[in-house]
Amino acid sequence: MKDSMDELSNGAVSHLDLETPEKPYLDANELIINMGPQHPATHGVLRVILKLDGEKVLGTECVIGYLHRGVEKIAENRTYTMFNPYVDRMDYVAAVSNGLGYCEAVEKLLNVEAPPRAQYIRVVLTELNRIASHQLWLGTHALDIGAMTPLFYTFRDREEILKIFERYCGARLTTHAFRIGGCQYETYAGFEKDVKNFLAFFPPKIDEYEALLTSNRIWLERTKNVGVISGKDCIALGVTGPVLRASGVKWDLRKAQPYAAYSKFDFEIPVGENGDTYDRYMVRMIEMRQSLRIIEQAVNGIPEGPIMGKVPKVIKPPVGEIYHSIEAPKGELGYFIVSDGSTQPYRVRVRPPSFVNLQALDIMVRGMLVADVVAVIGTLDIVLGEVDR
Amino acid sequence: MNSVVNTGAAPVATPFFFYFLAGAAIVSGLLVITRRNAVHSALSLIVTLLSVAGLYLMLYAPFVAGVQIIVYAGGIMVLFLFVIMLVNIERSAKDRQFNRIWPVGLAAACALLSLFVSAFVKGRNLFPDRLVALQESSNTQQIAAMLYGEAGRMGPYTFAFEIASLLLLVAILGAVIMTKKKI
Amino acid sequence: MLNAFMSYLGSTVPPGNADNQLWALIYVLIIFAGVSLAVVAMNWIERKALAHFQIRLGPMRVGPHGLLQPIADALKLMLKEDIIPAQADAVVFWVAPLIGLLAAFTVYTVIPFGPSQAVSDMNIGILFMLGVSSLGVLGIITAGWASNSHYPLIGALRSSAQMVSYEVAMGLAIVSALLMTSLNRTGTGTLSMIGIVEAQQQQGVWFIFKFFPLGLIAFVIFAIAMIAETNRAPFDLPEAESELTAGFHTEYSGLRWSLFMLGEYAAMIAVSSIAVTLWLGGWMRPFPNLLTGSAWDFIFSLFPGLTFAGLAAIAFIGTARMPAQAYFRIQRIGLAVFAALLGLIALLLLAIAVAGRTNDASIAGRFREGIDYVYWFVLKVAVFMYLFIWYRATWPRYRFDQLMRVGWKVMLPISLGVLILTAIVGVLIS
Amino acid sequence: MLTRAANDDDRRRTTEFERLNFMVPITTFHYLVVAAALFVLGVIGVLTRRNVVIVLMSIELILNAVNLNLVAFSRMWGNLHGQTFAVFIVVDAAAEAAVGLGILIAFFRNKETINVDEIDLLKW
Repeated sequence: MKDSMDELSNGAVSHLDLETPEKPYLDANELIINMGPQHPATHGVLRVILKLDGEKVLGTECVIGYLHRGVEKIAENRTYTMFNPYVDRMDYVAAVSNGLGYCEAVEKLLNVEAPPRAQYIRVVLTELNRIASHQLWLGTHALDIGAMTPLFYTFRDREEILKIFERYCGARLTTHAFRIGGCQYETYAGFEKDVKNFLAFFPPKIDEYEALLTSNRIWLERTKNVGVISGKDCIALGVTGPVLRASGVKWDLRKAQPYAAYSKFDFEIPVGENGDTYDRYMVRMIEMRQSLRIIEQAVNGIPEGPIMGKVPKVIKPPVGEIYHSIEAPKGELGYFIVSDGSTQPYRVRVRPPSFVNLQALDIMVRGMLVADVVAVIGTLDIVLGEVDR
Repeated sequence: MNSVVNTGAAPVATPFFFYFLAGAAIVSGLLVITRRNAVHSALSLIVTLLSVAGLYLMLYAPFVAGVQIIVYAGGIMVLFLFVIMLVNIERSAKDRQFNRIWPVGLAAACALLSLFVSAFVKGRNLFPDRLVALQESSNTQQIAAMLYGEAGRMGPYTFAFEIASLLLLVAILGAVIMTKKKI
Repeated sequence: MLNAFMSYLGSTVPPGNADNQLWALIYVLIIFAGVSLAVVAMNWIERKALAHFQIRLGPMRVGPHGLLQPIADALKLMLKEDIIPAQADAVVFWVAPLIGLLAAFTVYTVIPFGPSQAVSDMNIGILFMLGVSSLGVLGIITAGWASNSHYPLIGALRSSAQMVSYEVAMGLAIVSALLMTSLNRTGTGTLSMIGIVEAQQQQGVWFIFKFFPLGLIAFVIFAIAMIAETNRAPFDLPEAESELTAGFHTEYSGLRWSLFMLGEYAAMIAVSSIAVTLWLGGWMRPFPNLLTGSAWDFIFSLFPGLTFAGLAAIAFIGTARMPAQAYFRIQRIGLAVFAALLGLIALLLLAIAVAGRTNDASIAGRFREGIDYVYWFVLKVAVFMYLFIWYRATWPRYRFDQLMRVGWKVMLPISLGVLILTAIVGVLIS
Repeated sequence: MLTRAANDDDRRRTTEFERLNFMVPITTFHYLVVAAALFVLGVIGVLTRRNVVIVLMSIELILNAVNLNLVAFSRMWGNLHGQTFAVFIVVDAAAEAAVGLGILIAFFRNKETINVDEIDLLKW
């Protein structure tokens, strides 16, 4: 396995030794199993090649690209405005966050700033989207571990958020909510009421999820000490988001490099201790509650004013490059945009959190059992649209 | 206990079931030793064991039949199947099936067979034709009396029974020690 | 004909023991049909109950409230292409589902639905049940092996290890119940299923309450082990959908797959029946020794009719609550007919109960008795079936090593301890 | 006269028929024949097959043949000593299978073969 790791650095495709004849260990041969691309627990079309000794995982290899649509290449043939809807299709579970990241990156490149009202609206919607994303994560994660019911509960409650999105911008999933320079749409009548209703409606629902899982013995056994990853490893692999925070590193771009209006709000960053699946679960559960806090402060303080900044009709940023990242529900979502001064970006590179986080899979599951692979894929909270782009 | 001598009162179905079960046992026994694939052999052996269990039932020995099913078919054969799946059988299925001395072995077996045949042919009259209808409804209780004793007295096999449990213990230890890589 | 019928109704032993082959055959057929029907019904109930746990409606389209859904499913499965993988061992692949199915159905020959409502009362009843139900694992192993594919193989290995290890705890729990049957004047226990229930009747207590809490602990161990035996959540690792796609029956489709399902549900009912027989008094109604007398008998014999009346009432309410649109007209009529059918059954049962209240020896009296026995037995089993669904909706799935740890390090010592304590208490008392 | 002869003939034929046919009451002897057949099959398997697993299975066949004999004799004499012995033999078979398969796995781990021909070293 060691020298095959070298091969990896040489650009060889496989770091799993699939060629050597199967050597019997004790009495079982090593099994090579293809998990995916069509598999109920790989959240889309991820293919994981597992090398097993009985049930024990000796190594994994992720094969990605089944959902590759060339989003970054498309960007080079679209104007800045035209590309905006495409980013929604990457992490389709958290489309609003994707849009926020892209809009802010281009705004930085243009050197304009969205007006405060737009920024507050952005925060409200982005945080609602974070909750929606975490709900979907929770449902599928629990389903992977065998608890069927939470999925339906979370989908029921996610519906309330999607209704708000639909009323705001007409779409539920790929929202295209923001524009470069601010927001396209003014809040609809009753927006604040809807959001406040949700704020009152949701906390008991989190308690409901937690009642099913948090102190459930089987859930504890399945998640405690499973997929442990240290903070150091996380940083070395570039893992961000709840996975990083659960390993004890207090790093959240909303606090570390405040963007939008986040510096104005009071909230806490939950941090785990052990870096296991249970900590990641708890971190995300607390994050949902913290998001509610942010939404409450934001929706109560939405200032009056315009929602669109002073952006030219034809967006033609000056020559230069920019890297801007935000804290998406899954981790650091970065956009690196190179402008050659034309109406179309010269190059757009996305740093998707799912793609980077997925690299931690191998470290996390080595020596664990097959069932843990499923749990760890769930806890990494990957979206294949974002991994493959 | 041995009062009712079973003469003409046997149910009509008895010979049919006997021949059916005996035939199944022998045919599947033949399959056990002729199949290439060890899993097929094991499945045939299960059929043999179940047929023999049926024969026990016909011999008024329900407890032995139950033990046969639960220990042999449910336990030992699962163990066999497990081991067959663990060891690589694909190679041995393609291999030569019989060992180097198979002519000698077959000759010895044939000699044994002829011995049996001659014994059965010549000594047919030595085996009395009688069959006793054992008391089926309390078979288990009676075997318990044999094994554990009755009314405060030790049964004839109590000591042997304890020894058997010791044998099982030794077998468990042996199997664990041999299969575990390091202890 | 009538004589034969009456002679059986008057007999107090199961037909298998009375050498009544015709009746034994009829019983086998009745049980086969009944269990198949129960599996079909269970399929609908599980989907419906699970849906309501999960704030869904479940099947609603095929028939009123999806009542015909199981039939539609069965039709679909029968018509589906039956695929045998090219690399599979065709013969073993073909035989495997049958093994499981046969094992599950053979068990029913000794399950007593009443003192004479069983195919046969074997002297080794419970041993036979344990043995035959342990044959079910052979079907799973062979299915996993014959598919010649990795997921089924892992599923098969998991399931055989799981079933073998939980059988130990299960057996010890059963033995501690069997010990309790020997606490009579002669000191001889019994393995016979009918004998076990009769022992509970003589001792005047269900074994779940005997030597409290020893009986209860043994029962709980059995109740856990039986979930593992039947591969149900939270012990459904062999067919863990999210890990092994479908475990040992990944490669199966169509009719053969449905045979696996049939076998699994039949096994669920069978193990529930063992639990009911051993610990919950089998066919006995509540308080048979406390609330005696023909008045109480009559009151309890009204229960079957009242249950059906209740079901009919629910169906009628459902009919009334259906939207009054032309689209739902056929469904409304269907549900109303169903409700009427249930109501008729209720009336029939009530009529039998009233007619048979005076004379136990009359035909009606015999019928009343039989219906009572079967009713209480089925009711107790139904509670277990509901528990199976409830567990599935509530709990995540165990991991393989945890499952093994629970089986060997928790269940086995506890069941051994309970067994020893039961023996000691039994000796001290007698 | 004719009818009597026919009757005699009939009777003789029936006895002949009974001798050969299923209608003969099943006696201990029948069981012994079945057991002997199983025993010989087991012996052939042990002596000729190359696969250790199948050799072990043949040993199970032999033990079963013995068991069948014991139970048949138990019924013949009307007591339960034979059946009790059969239970002991089942215990013995379980122990034998566990140890035999244990040896097999230990051997397979070392030599990666399950052929009796290649099991020819006392120490490895």
